[in-house]
Amino acid sequence: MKNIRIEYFAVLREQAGLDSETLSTAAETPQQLFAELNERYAFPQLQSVKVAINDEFADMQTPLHDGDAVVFIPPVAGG
Amino acid sequence: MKNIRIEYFAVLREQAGLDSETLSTAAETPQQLFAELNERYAFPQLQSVKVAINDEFADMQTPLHDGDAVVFIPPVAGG
Amino acid sequence: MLQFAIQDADLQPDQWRQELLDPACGGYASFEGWVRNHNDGEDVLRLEYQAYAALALKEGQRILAEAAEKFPIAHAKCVHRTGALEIGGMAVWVGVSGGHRDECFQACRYIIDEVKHRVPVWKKEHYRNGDSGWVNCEACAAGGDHDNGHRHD
Amino acid sequence: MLQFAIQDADLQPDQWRQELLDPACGGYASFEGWVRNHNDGEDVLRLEYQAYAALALKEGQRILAEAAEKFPIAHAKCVHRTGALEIGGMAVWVGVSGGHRDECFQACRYIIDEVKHRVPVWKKEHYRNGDSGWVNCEACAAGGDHDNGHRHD
Repeated sequence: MKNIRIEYFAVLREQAGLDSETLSTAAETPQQLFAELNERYAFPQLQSVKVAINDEFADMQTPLHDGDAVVFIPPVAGG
Repeated sequence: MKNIRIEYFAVLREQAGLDSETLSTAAETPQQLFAELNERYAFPQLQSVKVAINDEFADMQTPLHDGDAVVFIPPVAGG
Repeated sequence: MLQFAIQDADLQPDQWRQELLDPACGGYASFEGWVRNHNDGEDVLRLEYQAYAALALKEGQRILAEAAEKFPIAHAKCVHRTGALEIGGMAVWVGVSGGHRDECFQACRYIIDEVKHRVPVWKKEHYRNGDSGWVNCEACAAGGDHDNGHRHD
Repeated sequence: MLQFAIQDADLQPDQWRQELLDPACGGYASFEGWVRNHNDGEDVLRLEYQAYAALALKEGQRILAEAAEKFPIAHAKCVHRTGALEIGGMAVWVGVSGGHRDECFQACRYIIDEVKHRVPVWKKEHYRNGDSGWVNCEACAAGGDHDNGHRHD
């Protein structure tokens, strides 16, 4: 098990009902972690979701390490 | 003979040494009028010259009428 | 100067324009994104912008560096607003100065296009009919297809 | 609102921008032409703009009308300066507001391009070496070929 800090934004924040949390998880990748969170929070279906690990864009298959900070990024809509 | 008022701008004003003048001329068209003025003032050679009659763009072959106001337009360079 | 920023206070383009002045520059192009009173057939009352600031600043700065590499500009600055905005409010500002107008226009357009697609900022629209929705979020906004890249200015 | 103007006093973009505000508009693009300290390899000290005002106003207004016909913009304004300008001075300003950024950028670019080619305004450059010349005038400017459309911003 590893400790992962997760920060939520936009629709994910609204659905999770919190800004951030630290989770003890067996997930090996962001993909697995997102599936785990989705079971808990039942996020709305998104066209796409990207991920950032430690404030840099990363692949959904990147191995997660203990202490990583993860942010899932729904489709952006700035401007 | 017709009386034509001519206004000068930019390099033509500088070369003619005046802002405007009224000329009695036999010129039938702006083309002929420009040739007549060129003999008098020896304008520098221009890539092109356009003409306005009574504050609207016109053709160099447009017939001139008594009382017309004519402006010869060297290549523009705004902005 | 290449600078991307995010702020929760009103944008100040008149002030930032001064930072881009340069005696070697013959052109200055700018863009402002304003909150419209309608979108996708819905009357919009107000908007709310949220940013993942740490990553947004990095990505924004990368976009400005790309613009300066692609086009021979001198300076570029972009600032994105977060928080609540009323109709007519300014959500984003881009300013570019350079030797000639061509590179200024191209870089300015490049920056705003990339910022809209890549910088992690989200907006929630509040509609007259009481609904609200995060733009580009399929399941939460009324009216469906939010996949049209030209709809959100 | 579509308005072209010429004035002998400093341009006031901050003020004119306000005239283009519109709750139905999501975008605003603007361009400023600044006096550069060099052109064609020469050090420029100052510039002087002269306009054939009666025709310039008509032609400028026509250009704005064309822009509004070609692109679905809401408002556009363009003001050209005449008289003496120092380095860094603003010679021309264009502002466009519309529903989306695409039409704003395109109309803004169209307007400045057409204004530079069609509106009867001339500029005389005064160089550090003491020479001066009317830009685009073959025989009066030092250094010859002034037929390059991308040189004068």
